[in-house]
Amino acid sequence: MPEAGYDLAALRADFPILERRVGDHPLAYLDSANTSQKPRQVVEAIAAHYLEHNANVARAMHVLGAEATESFEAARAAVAGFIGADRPEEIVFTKNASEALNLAAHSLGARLGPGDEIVVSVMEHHSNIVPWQLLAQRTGATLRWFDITAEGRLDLERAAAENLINERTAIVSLTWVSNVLGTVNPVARIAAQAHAVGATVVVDASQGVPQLPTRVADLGADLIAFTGHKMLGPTGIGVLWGRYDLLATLPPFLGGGEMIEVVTMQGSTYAPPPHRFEAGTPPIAQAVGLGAAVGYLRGVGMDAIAAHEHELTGYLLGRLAEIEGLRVLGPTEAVDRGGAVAFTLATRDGLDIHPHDVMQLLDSRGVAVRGGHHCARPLHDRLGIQSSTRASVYLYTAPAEIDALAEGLGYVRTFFEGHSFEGHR
Amino acid sequence: MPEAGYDLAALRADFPILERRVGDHPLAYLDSANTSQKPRQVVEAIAAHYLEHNANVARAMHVLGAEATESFEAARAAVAGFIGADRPEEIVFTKNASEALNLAAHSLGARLGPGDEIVVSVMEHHSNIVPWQLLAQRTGATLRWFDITAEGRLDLERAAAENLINERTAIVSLTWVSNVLGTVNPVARIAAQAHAVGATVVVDASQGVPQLPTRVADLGADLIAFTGHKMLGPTGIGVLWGRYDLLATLPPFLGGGEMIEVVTMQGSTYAPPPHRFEAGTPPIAQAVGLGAAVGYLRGVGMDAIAAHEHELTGYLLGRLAEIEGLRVLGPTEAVDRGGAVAFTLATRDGLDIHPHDVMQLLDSRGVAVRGGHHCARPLHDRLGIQSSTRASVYLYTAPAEIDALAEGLGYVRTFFEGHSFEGHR
Amino acid sequence: MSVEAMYQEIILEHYREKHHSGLREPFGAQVHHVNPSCGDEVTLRVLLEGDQVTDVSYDGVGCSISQASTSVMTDLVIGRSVDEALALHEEFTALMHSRGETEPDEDTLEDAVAFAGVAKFPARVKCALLGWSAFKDAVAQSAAGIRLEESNDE
Amino acid sequence: MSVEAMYQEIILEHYREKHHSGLREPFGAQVHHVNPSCGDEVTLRVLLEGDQVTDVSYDGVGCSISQASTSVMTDLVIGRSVDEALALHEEFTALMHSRGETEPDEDTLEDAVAFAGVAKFPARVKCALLGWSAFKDAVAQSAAGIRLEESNDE
Ligand SMILES: Cc1ncc(COP(=O)(O)O)c(C=O)c1O
Ligand SMILES: Cc1ncc(COP(=O)(O)O)c(C=O)c1O
Repeated sequence: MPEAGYDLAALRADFPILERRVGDHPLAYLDSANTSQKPRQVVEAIAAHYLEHNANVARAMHVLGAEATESFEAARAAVAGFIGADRPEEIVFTKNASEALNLAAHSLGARLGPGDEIVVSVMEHHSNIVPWQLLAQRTGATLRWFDITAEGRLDLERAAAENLINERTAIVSLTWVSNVLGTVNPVARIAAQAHAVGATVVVDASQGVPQLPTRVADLGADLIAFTGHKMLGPTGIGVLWGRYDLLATLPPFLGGGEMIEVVTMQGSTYAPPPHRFEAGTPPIAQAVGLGAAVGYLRGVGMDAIAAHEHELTGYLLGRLAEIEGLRVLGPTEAVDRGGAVAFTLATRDGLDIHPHDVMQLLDSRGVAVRGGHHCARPLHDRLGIQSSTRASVYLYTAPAEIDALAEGLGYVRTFFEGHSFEGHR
Repeated sequence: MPEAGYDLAALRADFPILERRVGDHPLAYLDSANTSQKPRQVVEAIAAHYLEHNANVARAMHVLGAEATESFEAARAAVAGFIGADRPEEIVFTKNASEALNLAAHSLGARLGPGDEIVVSVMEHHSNIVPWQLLAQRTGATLRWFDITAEGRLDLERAAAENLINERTAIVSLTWVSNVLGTVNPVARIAAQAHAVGATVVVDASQGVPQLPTRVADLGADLIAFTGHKMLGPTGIGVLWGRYDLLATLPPFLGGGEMIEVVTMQGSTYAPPPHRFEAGTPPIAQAVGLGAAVGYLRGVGMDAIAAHEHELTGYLLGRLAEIEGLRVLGPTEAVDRGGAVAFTLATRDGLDIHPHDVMQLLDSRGVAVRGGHHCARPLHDRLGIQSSTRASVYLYTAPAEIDALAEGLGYVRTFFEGHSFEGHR
Repeated sequence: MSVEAMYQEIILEHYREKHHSGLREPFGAQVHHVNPSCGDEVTLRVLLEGDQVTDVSYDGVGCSISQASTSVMTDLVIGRSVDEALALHEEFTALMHSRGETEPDEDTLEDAVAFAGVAKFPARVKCALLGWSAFKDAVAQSAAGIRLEESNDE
Repeated sequence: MSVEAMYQEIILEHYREKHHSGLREPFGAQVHHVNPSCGDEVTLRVLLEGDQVTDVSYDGVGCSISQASTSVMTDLVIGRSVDEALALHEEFTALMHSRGETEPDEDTLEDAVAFAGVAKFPARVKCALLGWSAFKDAVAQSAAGIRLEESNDE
């Protein structure tokens, strides 16, 4: 069994929810790719903010306003530091990764027209597909995409053969780590290719930033989106990072309070980044919470977290390999692979057990996984299936939880084999 | 001195921040129109959610997911009930009122073209101006606006003379209660007029819903925007209410997870309201907090809150009237008037004391007010001033805090009169 | 209640042997319903003759609950009057939203009583209702189509 | 530190009697700077001759801190070399961001040392920097304009 590079039991004690029981079973939370649990430290930072320092930011300049503004901007700086951004002004707070990607699509899209091409991949989350589809509809640009190989990696050969990235390519938007296949994509390499033809590169880092030490410069992207709730932070906050000189040229997206410079009834001018992109009262307490989350992750150490995740993913893949009738969707070895593992399960006589049913029976034993298309229906279509079951691990996951999953899956098969199906064959 | 229809001291004890001191002075928080303080009950509901029930909603179907989904949807129902909506599906959760207004502008705007007119007023918050300016730029529609009277009310006569609302009017978007003047606008009357010419009516209820008992049917609007943080709720959540049959015809705004029906690489279809308008992971814990806030407000009673606010506003206006050199910007009597009172202050020899300076000196005595244009620069332009100082009251405001303001303002005048100015005249 | 109890034998049988499955002609209306959060989908056709539900056919993907519920539904509504069928829809929907606090009526709901346990699992209620909602929608569309034809005849 | 101490007599004097205020011709560049969160605005012109700051004129609305700071700035930079003026900008900016932990140098900053107390009030730092930032920006634009002219001459 893998051992964490930190005191896992002590760390788990920071997450009270992990002690919950489901009926007679201890909770085994294996749905962190969906949303992560929150340590007490984050929850307390939020509560302390509301109860002691709450005020609006920037526009409120009294003592409470100054305190709130300082905490809010300190959180921006903390997030900037966490991903190696050049300056805090490169961090735009949004409500989630989806808004960040919509912002990117809308603001970059102001330059697009018919003939331009936008490139995504078939393994993207809906949040990195639909905004580009809407943009293509609005502007007449064409949406194209990377296919995947049988192993569940980007099919770079086919892309080269199809001349996918070419002089018409205006935007390339790709996920760093797939939320279904777990694949870690070679985004820096593709970014270099895209830049060579003058395209702008967006990276959906929603599954990357929580798991892997992140230096934006190494990713090679121009814009990066991620989301607070998957990295120990609160819901209601996401991040768009952008190279400052690019952000400075982009038009605003949402209009309203605090994103402006001068408003007259005849027309308005807009503030410099990041405020240009933050209309209205921002997620103040959520930024404070995200700042605390980033502090917590740094305290444990992103290298140690990535190592733990890597170990556990290997262990998870190993335990799943023992289960008959189970097919893992992405790479089956923990190489260039994140901690989300999706799979299908069939009974001995070949009947597919639907992921909802798998999820439901596992849930009755305290094992929390996700069943469905995981907001990646095109990927499932491509794989010829309607949905899958997904288990995902994070810094607090214990090997025993993976054991509970493996045992649970055995039980699921027995349950469905024991019932009607066999008898009726 | 006015007395609340509830036990004010007991209620204030729910808001620990009100016990803070600034130097030697007790805090007098008179900036609730900017953001409200939060009762312990709201903060605890959020903490309990994170520590005991946290999971993603809808897509997570295990026990925690079911609990989180249930709390989230219960919050939606609570908000619907609070404003008298026909059904919970009429409540769209956004990140703040600004996003709600942008959503309205974007989705309604899909139908607009040159020749169409959008009507706002000169007293709007930037968040109810800029989205419509951006829309007008995108579509070629024309932006027109209501002027105000000397008393600070909508100039309905001039609007009639100018035929402001006419057959070309496609959208009318007005604030219910002004965040600067305090004016309560006759939105139902204007809505009827707008509907008579086939226009859609949007109401910015950001300052209304927190203060006044709200029945959406009585407002007569088609869409209503408001924001959680001004009504005891958390930051990071706003609301767009819409008539269901209207929402059902509107195109989506942000694209992404959970707002979809079927996604293929070739194109997507969208979920029915409200989910169509909620892309990505929603503000789950913030909805739970807003639900708790709504519960708290209902517990106190919106009638009692409105009555307290009315009393206090009268008291505030009275105390301000005693101060020489002080000019109140909106109606000077508490008739059709909310609890935000903006004013300018001059020294005996007629020098305007800048609102920043007023704010700063008041702050040094624990009195928290806002100085600036309050995100309503066009209104200040119209009034021929650059900025103003604003005091605003809410359910927890005590008369003593207004006294502290009045005394503080006297001190501000003395301070600026005592210095250089007089000597140099 | 335990999850094993939710998975009644009847449900699993219908999952295995879906009754009336496969799209058939003729039909009066066809609808496509989706449970977006999990991806379950059903394409469903109805044929009304007079006030009778003459046929219901469908093609779906989804979990045992959604598939079995659709199968059971077709058994119940085919051959009934539209009013009776819609009354059954209403009764079943109410049962699903009862959180398990209503005693289902076996006389009217027949095999569909097996889904009573699903009401205790709010996340699965949508699964059980997928086919039923599609049916109601298809009936409405078909009836509207008939009315449209009638008014066109006038 | 008390707010009264922040409002040094010198600041209030400059607020009352703004030096070099009013827009003047000729000028090399004009900029408009805004503090969006409070609405303070300044339109500012610079005239550079060779490497000298020959004139700075401005028209602004804002609080005592922003107005006085702009006034003091003009006193300091007019007649200096561009390099000296920009060095002063840097020194003043550093002082404002020091949170009051730097001892200001009265020999170089002269009247501007009166703003040392503002550094303790983070919300007001922007006010004190408004005119200075506008100056720096105008100098950059003016210098760029000169370079442009020069290169056009070639
Ligand atoms: C009248 C009015 N409209 C809109 C808003 C914007 O609300 P938010 O900042 O939460 O988006 C505010 C508050 O700032 C307001 O007072
Ligand atoms: C790869 C990926 N992109 C985008 C998102 C969207 O994040 P959010 O729901 O916070 O907007 C998710 C998570 O759901 C994700 O896994």
